[in-house]
Amino acid sequence: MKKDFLIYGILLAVVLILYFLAPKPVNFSTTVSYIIIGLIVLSLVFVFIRTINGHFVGRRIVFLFVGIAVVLPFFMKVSQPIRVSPEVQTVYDSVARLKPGSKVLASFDYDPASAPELQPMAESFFRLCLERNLKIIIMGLWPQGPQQAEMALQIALADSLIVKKNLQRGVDYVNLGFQTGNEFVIQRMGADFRTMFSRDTRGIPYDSIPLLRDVRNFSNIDYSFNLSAGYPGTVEWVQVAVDRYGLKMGTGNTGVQATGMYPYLRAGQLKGLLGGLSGAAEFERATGKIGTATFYMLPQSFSHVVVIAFIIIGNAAFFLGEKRKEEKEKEKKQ
Amino acid sequence: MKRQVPLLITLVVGTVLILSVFFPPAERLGEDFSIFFDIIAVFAFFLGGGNLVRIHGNRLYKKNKDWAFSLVTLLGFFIMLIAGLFKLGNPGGISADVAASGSLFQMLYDWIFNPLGATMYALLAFYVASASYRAFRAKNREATILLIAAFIILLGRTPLGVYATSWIPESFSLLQIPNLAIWIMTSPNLAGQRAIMIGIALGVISMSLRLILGVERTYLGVDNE
Amino acid sequence: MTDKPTISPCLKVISASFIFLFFNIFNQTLFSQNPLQSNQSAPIYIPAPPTNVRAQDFKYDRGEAVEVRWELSADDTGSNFITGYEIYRAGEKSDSFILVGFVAPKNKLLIDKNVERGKYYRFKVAASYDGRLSYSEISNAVTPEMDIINWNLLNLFLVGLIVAGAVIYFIAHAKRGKKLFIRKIAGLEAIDEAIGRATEMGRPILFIPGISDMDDVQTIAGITLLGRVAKVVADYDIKINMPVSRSLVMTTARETIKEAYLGAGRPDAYNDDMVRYVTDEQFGYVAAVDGIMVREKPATCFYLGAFFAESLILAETGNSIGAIQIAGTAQPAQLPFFVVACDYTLIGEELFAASAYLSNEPKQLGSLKGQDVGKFLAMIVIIIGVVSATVSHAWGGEFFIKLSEYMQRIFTIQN
Amino acid sequence: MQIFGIWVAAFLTLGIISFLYKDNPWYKVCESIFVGISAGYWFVTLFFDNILGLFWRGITAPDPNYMLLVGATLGVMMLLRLVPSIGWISRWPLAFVVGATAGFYLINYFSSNVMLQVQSTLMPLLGSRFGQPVFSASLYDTIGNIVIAGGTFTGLVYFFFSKEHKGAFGGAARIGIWTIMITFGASFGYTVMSRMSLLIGRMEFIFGDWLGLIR
Repeated sequence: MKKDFLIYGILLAVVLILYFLAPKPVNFSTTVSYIIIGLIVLSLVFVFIRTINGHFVGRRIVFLFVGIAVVLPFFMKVSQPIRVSPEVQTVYDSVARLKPGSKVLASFDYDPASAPELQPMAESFFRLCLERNLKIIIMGLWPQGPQQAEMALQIALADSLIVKKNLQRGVDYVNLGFQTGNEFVIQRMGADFRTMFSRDTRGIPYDSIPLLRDVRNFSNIDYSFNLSAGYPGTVEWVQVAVDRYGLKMGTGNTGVQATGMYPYLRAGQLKGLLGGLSGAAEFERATGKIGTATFYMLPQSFSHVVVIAFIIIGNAAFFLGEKRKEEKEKEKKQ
Repeated sequence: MKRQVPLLITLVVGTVLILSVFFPPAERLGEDFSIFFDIIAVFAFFLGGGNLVRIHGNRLYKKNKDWAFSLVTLLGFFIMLIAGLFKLGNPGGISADVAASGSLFQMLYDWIFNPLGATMYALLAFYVASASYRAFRAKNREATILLIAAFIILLGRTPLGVYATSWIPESFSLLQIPNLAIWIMTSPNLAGQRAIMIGIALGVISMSLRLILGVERTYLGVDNE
Repeated sequence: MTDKPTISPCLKVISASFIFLFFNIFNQTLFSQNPLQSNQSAPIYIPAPPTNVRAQDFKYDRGEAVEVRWELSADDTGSNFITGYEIYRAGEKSDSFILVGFVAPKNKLLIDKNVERGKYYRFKVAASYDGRLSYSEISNAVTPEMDIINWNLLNLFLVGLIVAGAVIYFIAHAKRGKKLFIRKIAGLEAIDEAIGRATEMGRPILFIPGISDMDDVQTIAGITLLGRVAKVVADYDIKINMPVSRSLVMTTARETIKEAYLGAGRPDAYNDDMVRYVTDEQFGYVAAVDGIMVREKPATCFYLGAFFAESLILAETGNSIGAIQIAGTAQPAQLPFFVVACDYTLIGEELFAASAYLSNEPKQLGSLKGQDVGKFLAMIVIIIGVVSATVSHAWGGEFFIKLSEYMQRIFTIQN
Repeated sequence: MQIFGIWVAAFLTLGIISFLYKDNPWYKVCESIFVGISAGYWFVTLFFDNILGLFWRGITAPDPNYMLLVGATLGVMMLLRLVPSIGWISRWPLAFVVGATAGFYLINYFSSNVMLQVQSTLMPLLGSRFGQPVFSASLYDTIGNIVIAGGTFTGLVYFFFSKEHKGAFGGAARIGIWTIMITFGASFGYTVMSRMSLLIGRMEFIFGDWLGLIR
């Protein structure tokens, strides 16, 4: 019991030092970052070698490596080589092709639980559209969707490049809010947005919003982007808006949902797909603006490497352990 | 009396609920059942809560090994109980929603309940890594297949996987890890899930019938004669 | 838009298209506005209305839905000329029509679900073209009724009857003393072996019945297996430790263990504290169970019931104390973690079959045979269905097309 | 006040993580707090949702639902366990719950797991994923469909109880367990990565919100 309290005392001291004295925020320079990466890789190789000649590593070492792989990257400055996959590039190209003043419909069908993966996508998408002077129309089939959109919009508007344009609500962007009815709402929007969204979130009637004067239904929308975490979501938008009304639409999905969307992508029904955190990071790389997704990608990639490394080490230990046992049995027999 | 009546109840209630699906007038019986269950569960909670207090109270009273921690548990339990039932610190007073922000109940939830739950959940990251290291041994053919499938899917979802096989020409694009991962998810994975789900349903049918017909009675604490 | 006097539809179409043509020519030659502006003064053209609107009570429900059908408007030629159909409903007294539904072009049916049983309703459908509507005639009156038997589910009833009948038949068959062959199942044999290990080492057994309540059939399967384990525990006087996360599960588990001790003739050895309530919270329960594992170091851990994300936390902690671990659940998402981290895992169906298998009673084994009939039926259907679908798809053939459609229909649930 | 809350949350977070090293008093305190607070939380929630919300409002509603009284009597019977002499009466509500669960699950599992899954397996083997004519169906879809139909079939063979896994039947069962193992491997590999982001979130709380070391 005494030993435990000694350790707690030391830990408390370390915490107080970090809390009060450490320079905030801590940032390793690129060289220091690469030295640390080198050390981690070296120690993994060292563990591999020790396992080969029979000293198996305990569970706590694995835990230690996972902890390091998640925490240290927070402080590193490493440009992570993210390769933009074709489905992510399609979303960027579809937006880049639009002439200034084109109308973009952004539909928000998720809640705070899926924000870690989808919020970075919303922020970079709004930043890209506003930089290219596109007109954004926001709506959502989930109650908290439009609120998440408003948060992402404020972050994009606060961006240095965009603040100078001092864009106006109702002229450059509008938030029509949430509407119940799932796919029935999309069907009605096929005929007339007005029947589903008589006012925007600030209560201004549809007809007195300058941005929406010549917007009646999907035929007046140049590109649409749907952020989805379940039902109602991308599947309903593809079946109604894309298949029946020919809306050109890209989508951002949570990692779990993304694999289910590839059939639609392969069949050409989707103009681009961002899947999970990696999709968000690739999109940030495509738009050239580093955001939270890229910040999270580094610890995630590090922890992937650690898990893969320990699977290899684990199997090396097993095979060599088997061989070692056979050798020992042979020696005993002689 | 002690044995016949419960078995009769199980038989009647089970049969009624099976048939209720086929007769629209009785369609909603399933929902009524779940309301009944919630009420029974709440009454049973008094037994559970009572047991919690008794066990930790005993440890505290007898001062055996970990009595201090039992004291902490009891304190936590009663503080949360009082904070919730009497809505202490709740801006809306006694009639307000129990979890209104600013109330002690919500504060305890945000500062204690939530971080503890989130951290226990986060332990999975450590355990998944140690399970991958320890258990992922290609001991036999089945374990090898499991390992290979997991490895492909694991790589398929990381940038690493994309690089490793990007050199494969377009015509054999299926062999590129990300595409291979998607194919595994949409074909063999689907087949295995289906076989397991069909098996589960048949297992449930046979177990439910055994319960309803009274062939299986262990749950009643009555020996199968 | 009040209802115009009825002119026969074809006459209306001819006159409408003539006016359209004339107006268009007049428009292009005389006025050279830019395209945007000319759009506003486009010729006012009223699309042909949908015809033969009829409403009927939706079959086999609680009388809360009505089917509205109609024939497509003559102008619904698919050239996106018509943007859709709007369906209106009038109640009993008021004849003011309210909008209840909207369908895209080429659709001829709508099911209106918010109607009340026994009320009297009339419908009309309007073809909409760029915001202008052309109304159909008013439909017949309809009163939704509650049906007694839902014939749509006949196929579900028949297939279910076959499988359930097989289970009941084999149970009765076994009662008459017929010997039934059931193959050895590794995971189930291991249960006895694991308990044996606990008896040698004299260390307690830990039993976790999952984190669901008694309203989950997996928890009931877990409690039934507890009965088997408790018998051996009572006979060999091994300490059993059972923290639970649901009060109802606590009371049921106590009944089961007390009965096992009575059966073993040692009622005094039973103590209610073997089964303890911890907390209803998933991760609070897991934190407490982890603590118990590390402090009391049980020789064998049973995880039998419904598990969710916490399955791997329990299995890894159990492994760290070197216990034999036997898991069983019907949650497909958690099976991989148990298979990877535990010594033996009962996969889905095996959890439900375990208690029958271990009881060795003919009646119980009979129900396993019934399950096999269900699997055999599923296998046959898959063969016939896939073959007929492939043949009909690749080379046609009237018989195969009808057969594969029939197979599909048997297994489709209309709700 | 907010600072105090963050320090409490940080203390509890690190306490739980300390369990990875070994069981220690810090973890025991956090565990005890969690058990106590969560048991209290659930009782309060159940009290307001079920006793007040469901039961009391149901009874005192304009058209009172007297069936709720039946539920309450079953609940009281459950409590009678505390009285040893008539404790056996608690078997009645228990029998009701088990009977209802068995009946309710039997049909639900049957229609969603068996009927739906079997029906969606009845696909043509020569794949036509989006209605393309048969012979232009890519090899990709054809192999996929063969694997799905074959895998489901052999998976069922593996679960067969009444025939020994020998000969051709044993071969099919082996393919079946291999398919099931691919399924387990796939869903394990799939969820491994999502678990990591849970930890990243907690570590960001410790090093960012609490210690303020991250920008």
